[in-house]
Amino acid sequence: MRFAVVQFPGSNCDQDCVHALRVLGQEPRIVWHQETTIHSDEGVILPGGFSYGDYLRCGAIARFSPIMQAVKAAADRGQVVVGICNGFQILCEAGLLPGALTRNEGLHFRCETSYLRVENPASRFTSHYLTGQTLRLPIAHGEGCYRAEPDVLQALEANQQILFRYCDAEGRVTRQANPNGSSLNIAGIRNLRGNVLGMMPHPERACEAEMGGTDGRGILLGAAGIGRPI
Amino acid sequence: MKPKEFALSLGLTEEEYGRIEKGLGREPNENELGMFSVMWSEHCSYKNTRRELKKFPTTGPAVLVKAGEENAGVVDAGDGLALAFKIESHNHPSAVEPFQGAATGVGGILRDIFTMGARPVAFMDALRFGRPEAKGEAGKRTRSLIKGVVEGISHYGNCVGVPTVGGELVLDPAYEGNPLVNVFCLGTLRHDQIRRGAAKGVGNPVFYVGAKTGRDGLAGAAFASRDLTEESKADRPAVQVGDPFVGKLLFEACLELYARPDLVVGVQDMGAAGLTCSTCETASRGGSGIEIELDRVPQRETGMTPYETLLSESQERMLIIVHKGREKELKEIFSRWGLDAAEIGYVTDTGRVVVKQSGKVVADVPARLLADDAPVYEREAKVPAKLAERQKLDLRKILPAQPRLKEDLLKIANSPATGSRRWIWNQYDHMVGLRTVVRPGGDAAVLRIEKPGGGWVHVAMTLDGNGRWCAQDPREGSKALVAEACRNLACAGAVPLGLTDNLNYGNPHDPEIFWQLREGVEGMAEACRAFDLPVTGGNVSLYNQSPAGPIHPTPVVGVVGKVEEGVKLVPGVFGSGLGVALLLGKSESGGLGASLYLQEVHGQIAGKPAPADLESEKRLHRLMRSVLKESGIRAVHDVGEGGILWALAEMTFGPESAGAEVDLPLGSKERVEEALFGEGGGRILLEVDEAAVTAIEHLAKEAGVGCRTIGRTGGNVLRVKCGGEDVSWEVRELRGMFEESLPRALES
Amino acid sequence: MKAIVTVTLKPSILDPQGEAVLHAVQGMGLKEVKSVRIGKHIELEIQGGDETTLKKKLEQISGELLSNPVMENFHLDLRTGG
Amino acid sequence: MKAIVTVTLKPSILDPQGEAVLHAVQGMGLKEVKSVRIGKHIELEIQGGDETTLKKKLEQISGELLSNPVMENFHLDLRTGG
Ligand SMILES: Nc1ncnc2c1ncn2[C@@H]1O[C@H](COP(=O)(O)OP(=O)(O)O)[C@@H](O)[C@H]1O
Ligand SMILES: [Mg+2]
Repeated sequence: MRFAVVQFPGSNCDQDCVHALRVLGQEPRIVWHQETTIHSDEGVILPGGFSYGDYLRCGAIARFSPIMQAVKAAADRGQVVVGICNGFQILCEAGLLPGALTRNEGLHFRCETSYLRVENPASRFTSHYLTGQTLRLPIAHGEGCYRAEPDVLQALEANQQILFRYCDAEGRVTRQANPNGSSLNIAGIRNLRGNVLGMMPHPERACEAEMGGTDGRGILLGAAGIGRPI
Repeated sequence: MKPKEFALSLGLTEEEYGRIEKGLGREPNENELGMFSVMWSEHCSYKNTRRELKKFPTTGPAVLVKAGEENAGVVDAGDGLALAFKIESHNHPSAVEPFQGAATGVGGILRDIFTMGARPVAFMDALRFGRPEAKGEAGKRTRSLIKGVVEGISHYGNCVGVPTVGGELVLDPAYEGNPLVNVFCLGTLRHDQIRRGAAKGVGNPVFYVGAKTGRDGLAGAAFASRDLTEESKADRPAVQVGDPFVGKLLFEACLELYARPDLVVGVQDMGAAGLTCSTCETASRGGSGIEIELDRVPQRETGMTPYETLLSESQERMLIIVHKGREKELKEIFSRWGLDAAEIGYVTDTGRVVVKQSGKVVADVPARLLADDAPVYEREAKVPAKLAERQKLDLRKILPAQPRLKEDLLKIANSPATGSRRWIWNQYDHMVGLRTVVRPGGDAAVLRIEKPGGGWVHVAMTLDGNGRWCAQDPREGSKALVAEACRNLACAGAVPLGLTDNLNYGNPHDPEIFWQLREGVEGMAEACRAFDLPVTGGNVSLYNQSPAGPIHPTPVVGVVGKVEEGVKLVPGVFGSGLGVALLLGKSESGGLGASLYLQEVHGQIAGKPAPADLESEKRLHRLMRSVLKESGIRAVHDVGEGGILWALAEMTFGPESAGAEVDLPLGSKERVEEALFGEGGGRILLEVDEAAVTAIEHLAKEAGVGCRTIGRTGGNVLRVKCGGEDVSWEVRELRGMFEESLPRALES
Repeated sequence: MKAIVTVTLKPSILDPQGEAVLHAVQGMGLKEVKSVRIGKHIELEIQGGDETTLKKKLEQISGELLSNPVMENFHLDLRTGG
Repeated sequence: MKAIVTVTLKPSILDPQGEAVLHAVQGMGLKEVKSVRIGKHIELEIQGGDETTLKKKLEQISGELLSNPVMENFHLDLRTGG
């Protein structure tokens, strides 16, 4: 499967995603936000950055980009859609994932290495990992605090849609290990059908040892359907 | 108002007015005077400092674009790869509105870099404020300045997707009334992609691209006129608001435009003095003229006068000259990125900048007169009357009879002046772009840059300044900071390629201040020559003073270097397991003059900084680079502020919190405090495997550099013996203080 | 015509920025202030168009773009002749 | 008692956020919208205290803390019994 990496005005991790995918042997296609086609054999990546300056609310304006119709249609057809950081925010704004991402509890932008606990390896995005495995992935966001109504949170839990939670180096999901105040320490979720992933941490920044680690590879490979498919 | 009176009200002198009249051959009108007042200001013309700047060495085999030629200097990094970099200050705007002041500072330096044809890949920021833990209003104001400035840099830098990979923060009462915000940007390009800011080719169209023009920045020093001041102050904003979103679109669009073969003739950003500066500079560089029509300038506000349009400092705008017939391509690219692109004029051969509004000439000035013929002044310089007094240092009056090393180090560890800067760089995206190999927190940041033909070049960079050293001895202090910057690069195995400097001083009309500046420039120039290091550009920021007095003389240097082939990068902190601690370089401390120790522990700034020994520094740096090619090197950190003891403490602040047990040399006439806290340069600490020691000793001997085994690393205690003293600290305790001191001070 | 859209956080959603301002306000001596909530005040200048259609369109945009129904409420105030 | 402080940018200060929203709104078909400016809507809940003193204090805080006088204006609206 090939990835289409969507470029919104203000995206700034698009080239990083392309680079990481190339490191993993993929050759993605860059898709400008004004385009209207996602091919039926493509997966979609909505990369990080500040689409439309993140003005108003992160992802609020990007959601109305022409390409988003096609992304929605692709998701509805069951194609893979991955939203990373700003991409996650866009997916929530667009209603492809439930909930919303709000200002970090500490009110600061945070760029650092976070630890994630893999909650559910029975998903294509986590198939390279084991339950409870701890991953080291960078975060870089000012609005990554996941919020949803209590019933939505319950449903996420019940349906095992929470794929990653912030934890400490030992894998303990604690309040202290939560960098942004997210409900239930949520770092990444999938939709019910299992083809849409949204996560605040950046797997594309963790695909090469020189960049500080390779824990993110499995997520991108899994999304591409490579390696341990389920 | 008569033209002459108007000129004086704009800050031009009588003599300058005469010069303008003579150059024009007639009375200038108000628009023209406005243009001269900004172009001939210190900020744009360097009229007070140009003679001094000439003292810098600016040539060398690696220099592709020299200082002063274009918006930023460019150096060769090998393999067809070039690096453009420069530093810029935004001190006064940040004092008024810290968030927007700092943000627009980032935007400004960003434009200087992509104007050169380079893709911006890294920022660094050098910040100076008063003490955040100060009581009362002063502390409150400082805290809000720090928070605002850091947020502003974070806002702009993160949004444009250029990582901020390093910088400095200095907290000293000398900056309380006048903070310093200096921002550095580095860009990468191929040799054949270098762009020039010259308007050439008669008839070629001149485009205005980017954000619309408003009345931003008009209430600055250059703004004053009877007609205009009658309007309400409310809509005359001195505060420029940056739009990083448009900044990002602008550089992507420009880079896309440059990639089209033979399309662009010249580019120039609109920074200070906006349209005025960009038209007259491009015309002057091209030996041509430019004619523009102001009605075609995209405007955000209605009813702007020619004066306002010409002098507006609205952000995120560029001037681009393309080959005739290629207009459509430019328009297509900019419209795709959702940006305005307006053809506002064309290149002429008259040598004049002619400005029209609604077809009527509103200004007509020789480009060279405006851009290059500003007067140059020789300012008076005088040794400060109190300098000799301040340089005296009698340690017997300051130090206690019995050393109190234990407390001394705790005091330093607990001070926000030395605490971890994590609170700052966690707010900066320092990883975006996938180039940051060595992240903030160490001696130098290292980026990997893709070579034109594939593969990576590793580039190291650092910002350094030390106002305290320079206050006590501007010449030696400036030399020492260049040496320190080069030493930082050596710790990353890099050979310095070029230096950019920001000269932050007080009012140059004060002879004592001008003396500081001249000494500073001469000291830096001497050090640069010693290191074969060309100055490729920089910035001057004067008048940094408040009613409480001038700031410390504060030159800040940014040095960029290339990591040598074969070097293995190592962290600046001890790893796990047991290793050997080595000290490379001098065994003398250089004494406590102008030291952080005296300021933080004894509340005094006294004495002279240790003079830099440039020859031995060079040998040390060369040795360091070859040592880093050996195996078994675990950690490297240079000795700087806080002396060898603080450098050791910093090395224990790694993820492992590993300690060390060392025996440190004491000079024959030294007090133990001097040995431990003296800031003399020329020293580097290493942690190595036992097995590597012999090879390093051998290399050091060959290089003629001292190498001494001072102890062992490991454990959870830092234990130091020196001159009969034997003191230990719990690493965890020190580290806790180090991590907490700055955030705590900011929350107070 | 002018439209003013006020966007406020739903009561159940935490407002950390409001909390921070609350502390600062209390710190400045205003102990009587018990809570602070921060929302958005959006002013749109409108020229021409039919008022009824506009109003409908503005309601829609306020709900879809200007506010996020997951966490915010909005109030639309149309002012003619403003 | 409730205080509502509306903080708006001074007219000639650039509002990048408003610009971006303007484009989006126009892109969604509302061509009649000619300008968008975004400010803050701050609600303070107040209990007790003397109204005149409070008002003075609130004015001060609105000017010093809630808005930045070099680029913003504010409007204070005190609502008793709200
Ligand atoms: N301190 C300095 N040392 C060397 N060159 C300098 C210094 N200050 C300014 N320059 C050079 O003078 C030229 C004009 O600088 P400047 O007016 O700051 O550019 P800008 O218009 O981008 O602000 C630049 O090439 C700059 O590098
Ligand atoms: Mg410039």
